[in-house]
Amino acid sequence: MDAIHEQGAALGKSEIRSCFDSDTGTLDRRVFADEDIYNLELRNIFARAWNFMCHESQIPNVGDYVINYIGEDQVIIVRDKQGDVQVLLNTCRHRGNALCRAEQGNAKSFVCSYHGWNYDLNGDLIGVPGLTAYYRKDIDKSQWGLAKAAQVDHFHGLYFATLDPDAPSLHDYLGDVGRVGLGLLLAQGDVEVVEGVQRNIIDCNWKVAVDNLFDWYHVQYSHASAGIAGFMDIAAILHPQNQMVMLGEYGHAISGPAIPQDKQDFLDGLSDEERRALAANIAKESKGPPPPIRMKAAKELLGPVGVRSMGHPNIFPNLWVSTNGTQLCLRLPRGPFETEIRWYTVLPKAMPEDVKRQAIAFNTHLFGPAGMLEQDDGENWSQSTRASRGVKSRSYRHHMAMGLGHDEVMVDPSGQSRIETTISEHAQRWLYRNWMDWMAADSWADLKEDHSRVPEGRV
Amino acid sequence: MDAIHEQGAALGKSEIRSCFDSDTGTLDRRVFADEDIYNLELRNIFARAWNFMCHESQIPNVGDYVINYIGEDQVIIVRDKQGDVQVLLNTCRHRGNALCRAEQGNAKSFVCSYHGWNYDLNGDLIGVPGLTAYYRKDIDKSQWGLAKAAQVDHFHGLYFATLDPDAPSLHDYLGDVGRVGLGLLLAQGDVEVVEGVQRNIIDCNWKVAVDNLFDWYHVQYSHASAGIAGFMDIAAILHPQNQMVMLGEYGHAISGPAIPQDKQDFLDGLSDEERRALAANIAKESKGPPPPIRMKAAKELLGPVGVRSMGHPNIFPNLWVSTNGTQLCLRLPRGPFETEIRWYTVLPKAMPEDVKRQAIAFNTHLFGPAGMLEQDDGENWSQSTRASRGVKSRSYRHHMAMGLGHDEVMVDPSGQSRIETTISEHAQRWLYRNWMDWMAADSWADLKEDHSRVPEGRV
Amino acid sequence: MDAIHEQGAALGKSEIRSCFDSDTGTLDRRVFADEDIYNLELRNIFARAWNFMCHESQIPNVGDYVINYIGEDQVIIVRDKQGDVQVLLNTCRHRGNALCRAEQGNAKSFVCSYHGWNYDLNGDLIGVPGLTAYYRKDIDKSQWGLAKAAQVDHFHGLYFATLDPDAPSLHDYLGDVGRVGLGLLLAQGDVEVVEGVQRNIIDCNWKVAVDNLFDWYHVQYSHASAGIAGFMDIAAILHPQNQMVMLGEYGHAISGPAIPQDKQDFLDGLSDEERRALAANIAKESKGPPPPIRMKAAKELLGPVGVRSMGHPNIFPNLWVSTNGTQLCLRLPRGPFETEIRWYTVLPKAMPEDVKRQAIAFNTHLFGPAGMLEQDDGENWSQSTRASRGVKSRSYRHHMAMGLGHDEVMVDPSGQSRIETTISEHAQRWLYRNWMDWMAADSWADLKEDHSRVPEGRV
Amino acid sequence: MPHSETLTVAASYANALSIQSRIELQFEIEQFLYAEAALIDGREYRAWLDLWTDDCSYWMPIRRTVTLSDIDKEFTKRGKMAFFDDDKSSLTMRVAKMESGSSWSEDPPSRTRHFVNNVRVVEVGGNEMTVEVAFMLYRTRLDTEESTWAGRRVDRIRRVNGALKLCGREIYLDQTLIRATNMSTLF
Amino acid sequence: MPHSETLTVAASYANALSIQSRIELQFEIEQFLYAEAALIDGREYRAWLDLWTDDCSYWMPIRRTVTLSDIDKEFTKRGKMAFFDDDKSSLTMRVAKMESGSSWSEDPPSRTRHFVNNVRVVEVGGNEMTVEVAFMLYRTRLDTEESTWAGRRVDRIRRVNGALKLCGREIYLDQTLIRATNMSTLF
Amino acid sequence: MPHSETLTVAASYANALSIQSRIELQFEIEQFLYAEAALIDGREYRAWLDLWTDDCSYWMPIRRTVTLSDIDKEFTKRGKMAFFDDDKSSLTMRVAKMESGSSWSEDPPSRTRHFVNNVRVVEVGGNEMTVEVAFMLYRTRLDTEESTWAGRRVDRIRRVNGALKLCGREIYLDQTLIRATNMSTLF
Ligand code: FES
Ligand code: FES
Ligand code: FES
Ligand SMILES: [Fe+3]
Ligand SMILES: [Fe+3]
Ligand SMILES: [Fe+3]
Repeated sequence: MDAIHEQGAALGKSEIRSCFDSDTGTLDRRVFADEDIYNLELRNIFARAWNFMCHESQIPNVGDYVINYIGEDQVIIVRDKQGDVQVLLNTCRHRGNALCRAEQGNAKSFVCSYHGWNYDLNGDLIGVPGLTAYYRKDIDKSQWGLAKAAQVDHFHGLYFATLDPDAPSLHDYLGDVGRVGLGLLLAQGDVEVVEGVQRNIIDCNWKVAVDNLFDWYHVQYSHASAGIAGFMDIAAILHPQNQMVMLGEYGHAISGPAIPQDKQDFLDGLSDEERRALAANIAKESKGPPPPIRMKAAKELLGPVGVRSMGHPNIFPNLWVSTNGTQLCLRLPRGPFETEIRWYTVLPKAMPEDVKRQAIAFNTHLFGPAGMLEQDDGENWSQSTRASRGVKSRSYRHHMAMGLGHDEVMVDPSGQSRIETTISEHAQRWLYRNWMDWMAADSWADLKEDHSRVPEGRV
Repeated sequence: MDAIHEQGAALGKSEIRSCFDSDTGTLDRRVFADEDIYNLELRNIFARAWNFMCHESQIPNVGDYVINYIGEDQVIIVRDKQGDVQVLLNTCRHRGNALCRAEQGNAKSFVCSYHGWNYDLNGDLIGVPGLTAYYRKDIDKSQWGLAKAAQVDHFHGLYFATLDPDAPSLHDYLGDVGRVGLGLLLAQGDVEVVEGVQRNIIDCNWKVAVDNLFDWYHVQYSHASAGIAGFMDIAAILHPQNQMVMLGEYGHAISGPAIPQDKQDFLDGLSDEERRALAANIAKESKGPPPPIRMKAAKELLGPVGVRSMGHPNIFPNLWVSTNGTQLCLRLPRGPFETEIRWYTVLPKAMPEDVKRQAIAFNTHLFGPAGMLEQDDGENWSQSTRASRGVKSRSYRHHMAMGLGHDEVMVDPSGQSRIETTISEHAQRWLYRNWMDWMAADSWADLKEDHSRVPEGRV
Repeated sequence: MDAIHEQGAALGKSEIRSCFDSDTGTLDRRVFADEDIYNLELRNIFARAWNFMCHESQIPNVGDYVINYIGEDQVIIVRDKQGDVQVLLNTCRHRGNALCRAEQGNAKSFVCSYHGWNYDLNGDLIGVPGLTAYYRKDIDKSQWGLAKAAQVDHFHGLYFATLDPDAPSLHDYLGDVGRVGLGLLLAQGDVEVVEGVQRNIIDCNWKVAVDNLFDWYHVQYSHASAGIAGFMDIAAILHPQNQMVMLGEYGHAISGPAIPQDKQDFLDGLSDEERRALAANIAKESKGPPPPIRMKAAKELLGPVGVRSMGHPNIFPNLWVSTNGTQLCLRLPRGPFETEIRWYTVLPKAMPEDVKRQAIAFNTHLFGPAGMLEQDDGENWSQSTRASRGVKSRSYRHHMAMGLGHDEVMVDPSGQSRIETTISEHAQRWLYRNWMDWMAADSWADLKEDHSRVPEGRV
Repeated sequence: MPHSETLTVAASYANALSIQSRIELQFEIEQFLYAEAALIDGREYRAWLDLWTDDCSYWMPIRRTVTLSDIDKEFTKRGKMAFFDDDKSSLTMRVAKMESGSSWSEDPPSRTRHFVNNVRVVEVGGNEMTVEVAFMLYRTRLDTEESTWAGRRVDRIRRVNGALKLCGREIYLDQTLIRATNMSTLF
Repeated sequence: MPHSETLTVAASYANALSIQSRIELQFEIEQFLYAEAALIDGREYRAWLDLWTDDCSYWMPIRRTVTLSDIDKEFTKRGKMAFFDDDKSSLTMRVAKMESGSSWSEDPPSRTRHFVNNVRVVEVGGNEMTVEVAFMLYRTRLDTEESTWAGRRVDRIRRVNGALKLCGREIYLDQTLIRATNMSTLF
Repeated sequence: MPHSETLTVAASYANALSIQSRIELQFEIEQFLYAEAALIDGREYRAWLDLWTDDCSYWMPIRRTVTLSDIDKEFTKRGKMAFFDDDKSSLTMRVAKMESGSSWSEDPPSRTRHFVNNVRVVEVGGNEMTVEVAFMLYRTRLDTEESTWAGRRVDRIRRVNGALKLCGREIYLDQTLIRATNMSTLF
């Protein structure tokens, strides 16, 4: 393994602050290939942030559980007997064994396969073999329940958890931009996750995958073959004249196409029936599923600016709302050089069966390791990561200056602010600026105090 | 790889002393998942301790050799021309190449496959191609023999070696408890190793495997299926009412079932013939091989307390005397996250052929990777090790307090002390207490001075 | 992974200077098994030295390229539109993606598969999609061309590159011994590389492979089987009575058989035709290709001493001129414990087709992973490397004292100096002495100032 | 088809045909599947495509690590998410993609090797039959990328004017978490 | 059976039977062994057990890394330590274990794939025959656990009232040090 | 032979022979190649050598990672550098080397397993035929060394007084960079 800075040198804040230069929009490659930086990310970012766990529809019944991760800590997300969702570290308090080895399932309680300690669905230790005979009753079960996430909350059924008791509430953590980002998924009404999460490992640093989600620039070249093959009209999805960027506190952002104001005004004039009719018509011509024309209610949820967004939100640090709000993509760190990708398809419950089937088929072919688009991403990411390691190669900073200094932040009367521009890298810059804030902070108190404010004016 | 404490931070003694808390019986998980701790273990434990090499029956003839390890140092154990057993580092003094690549065999001398340096079976350098022509006779062969273990000794044919010249004699190192532990293997008279050592790699820290050997608690749950399948009566082997723990200096311990004093008194009254008859009868009913009813001589060897032990001894650091004294299990460290397991079957030479065959079949099916019991251990151990790595998971200490403070050390007139109790974790606590002593010591002198004394009174 | 010295301890110069002891000819094994030493090698040796890139015949046409490495930095060696050879880091300046994934080929320009940045064959950034629309023309293309090697030069078509602008010229870097070394390849006139580079990974430290190239001592024993099988007369190729060693500044060396002075005088008397005739005759008897009897011109190139050399040159750090000057072997570091081996066959253009075919067949069977000789080297090297890791094993220094203090450096009127001796280890000692110079130097200025001078008198 | 029926079915159909016919059928099918594999490994994607009927289905569900109590959930069902859920037109798109000249994931192209093992004709009905195969797909890319995919394949083969065609393929991969950068190859 | 005799034996038995009969036998045996593999991979352990005769033996000796001079010691002999040394009753126990509902090593169950290759009938005598196979067993567990076991298998197959049964299996694994947490699977 | 012709050729030769003869030929060749593999894996190198004609050729070119535009350069050509470019005499030398008693790379000997898969007779002419195989060679050494080599093999088989002999083998390995310390084994 390649060590970028001298082995064992402590990682100073100034060193961290030097990684990204907001003035020139350049990034030090070491952030992708350094063991120490990676270990610090696990502590300062993943162990502090609100991490996406699952959607309620994945665990409808008591005892239903799925396995997910907070950084590299494995957690069980389970619906307990009160019907509440619990987030429990998947490690027995006795000797650390994993309670669940399946990635999903239903359990009456969690019995450890090593010595049979038995935990209730809410994590309480309810059974200890030999409690009397061997332990002579001398163990305080209340002290040895499963470790829980410090806070668990959900946004319209999308569950998140944080390991840090000092983290702000989920609502405050998301802020307007985070809520709009998730809102794009909810704008069509109640949703449910379709059976089947596509999972694969890409040998790239997790941030390479994350900054790519804002990267509308790569689409035309990386994914040209999908266009040529007739899978989709690549050029048509870019809308370079109508791109909008929204930046949120703590690193959330949305970047991508937006509905032009005039078109939005027209839509605002339509009733929900008229909108559905319109969508149906468009669907007839277009390949792929019907366009996500939003219903009236969406404006409430997304606000006057957010409602226009057709872009890609990232809920910091690693949750991408994708595919016109019908997919979620999670990027889980697996060491500095590997990332686990998870694709969830999330559709409105109200969506007609035939449209659903069409959407599922489309999503199946779009992303995931065999996706017509994504199969071309992986090697670019792994090669970018790989080239962050060579003694000389790593000395060249990434260029991330597209549009830097050319745009203006506009604030809507509603208070929602955005940048209306063409394809740009404002969101990527925002990502790494905030990454430095998180990495340099000693605690949530520190981070709340000292993090980048949403820019105003020229950017 | 996960670094638990800050990269490159020196590993202080206070840090080590904090790993296990004897008062609460809790263990810091970092001991299972830290590169620095592991490297220190190789230096402070394995390079100092007396390590099991082989039994004399494995190398009966001049030139017979087997390969084994001291930590990660590979050694050749060979019977030299004087009939003495030599323990030689398996690395050529010229350029370091391995002399032996086979895991066992017979050699007239050790000729290196790189340049042909030739070493006598006792390690002396006896042949150097081109000594005159190329070296102009200018090499002092006496200085370039194979490196040898600092001390080699055996206990009734069980060979051990240490790399540390300052280590105490094997006899003193073992102490009474170590000698009793090995004695359980010898109590039926002269033994020999059966052809075939089962070897496999389990992705767990070596200590997880070692503390498990004292772990009579896991048997009932982990190995329930072996009972249901009818392989053995799991409940019947536990004898929770008659468990005995013996603790020895430097970390040796024996824990498990014991023959009740009254039953022992009865046995003491029997002649050897009567004992054999008794064993034969029991064998008829029971599954598995005949019970190891000991002969009169055993009491000499084991003492009045040891003779009652039917438990599991560990010769610190990593040799388990198992299966009623018919198997040895060695746990060799292979990095913090992997352990090589070796199973030796050791039977009394005098054992009748048919009984031998029965015992061999039983041992084949019991442990080893395909064993009816052991196949269920591996994944518990690897998951316990794995969960020692997550940023949050590793912050929860293992619970190892079973029976803590509830038992009494009893000292026999003979001087042998033991704890008579039910299933407990006294031995595991002793293991980690001593582990800290070894890790914190700067040398054998230091360790002799400053190590835990065998407890007296309440434990 | 094993850390030899304490994790993260800075690697002091005195520590480096202690690795090889010139007085006793012994080497500290840590040089083969230490992450920090390895990382320092990448910086202080490979990033500073002139590294072999390719021969001009591998890229005859504009756009022809091959991939090679400088340490672990991947580079593209390409012939640009001016016909010049460029050495470019194979990493896009935008986001670091690799421009070339093929190991050889022909390109009109280098278009990145991620976002389509387009670089001219000389590395200039000539195309940026969306330069106007997305970048608003705000990017200085002249600043974002591909990174280039600091210096590129060739010696008779053999191309080398260095990443260090302060490195001396290739001519001065090679010095007389380096030029003679390469000259052995060129002594038969213009050469070309035969299609097909044999590449494989050996799990050994790169230096173990490099010091082996001087190692005429191992041939007789390691490769005995090739002799027995009748592939070649092993004894006959050693010429122990006529070995010659030439040592050059910065670590270059040539070691191996030499043409006796009287035989050389006789050859000097022959015309080129007579020499060819002589070679043809010898070829008739011998197995293998005709002996490389040199033409008159060779003496110009090699000088009166060099012309007599039939030995193995190493161009520091890792280029071996082998097989009587018909093969080049490159040893590329892949971490402390792995090395990529590359075999190039290089033949005189003028060589008759049938002789060429014979030489190619011979080279195919000689080295490479399936070679009659080389297949026996790999495991010796990997075992030597492996034994540099054990806590105890690594404490024994390699013996490298063959001939130490028994020979004399002779200086020819021409100024060429050499040691005439039998099989010896002068060259290996020179290698590690210079390795220390390189590792301890802070810069080229420092190294020029403070490096071992070619010895005189007794050695 | 649930394994439990494997033997019975095989047996029942065995009775239906003479051993002679079964051997000939076995030979014909094995050679057909071997040739098909050779076309992919030889990168003859267009020729490979011609082996498929227009109404074909090519499906690889997602496998999950589940306990025995949830074993029925091991694979996703039809109509749910999958890794491949192709018909002739989407297969054609995949081939067109590889021929497009800008299919970066396959340029340089992968080196694939399809091992078609344990071929069992488990059902013969009219002009269609069901064939089960234990497959291994070994892929290398660039210098060091290496992937191995193994699993069970259920092929539907139809006789169309004498020639054999593929009309269905179900690929039950052994892996749950795909240990590869992509699956840009054909199974 | 020592390899050296492989060809001769094969040849000699070849002479004994017409090529027609040999082809039919080959087909029958291959299909039998493929179906057997499918039962394990399909986790039909009870059905798999029924393929074995009551007097069967199932044996995997321990292989050691030895020099050519000690090559006769490469495998442990019968009656010495082994990895498997089973008869019908112990095989039954293994199956009972997996059905017990508390066989943690197999819950979640492994995904196994048995590749039965290079099938050679090397001996036919009366109603029994000896079959040699080059096998590969590929196993995945959980997200990332992956094991590959390869080696030579010598099966004894007996015809019992028309049906084929397994009466013996010798498994000569290629590995000496088993690179896996356990071998909780059937070979 | 370029893959593109694979099917056609196979077809055309199919027409030339009755299915009966093709099945017999297939059986004979498979058994021959399986036995050959068993000889190597059984370390019967001398007996293996006898399977080769005196005019045989045994060739493994070097594979390179190239773009589709340079795909014709993927393998080195005859007469250029290769990994193996043997005739009977050099094969004999390789065997002699392994028998020499000082062939350290094979003492302790490797454990090899040759998987001969997807056997296809692609050409029959006179007393010679061309057979294509998808092979996997799995090797372990010592405790932990493990190598897997896969690829396409094109064998030339000749009938010499009734018996089959190998007169040619082309080994098209999938790897470009060989990920092993050596290739001291036979393919
Ligand atoms: S580790 Fe869970 S009960 Fe012991
Ligand atoms: S390394 Fe052993 S003789 Fe040289
Ligand atoms: S990384 Fe090369 S163009 Fe973006
Ligand atoms: Fe993309
Ligand atoms: Fe156990
Ligand atoms: Fe050599």
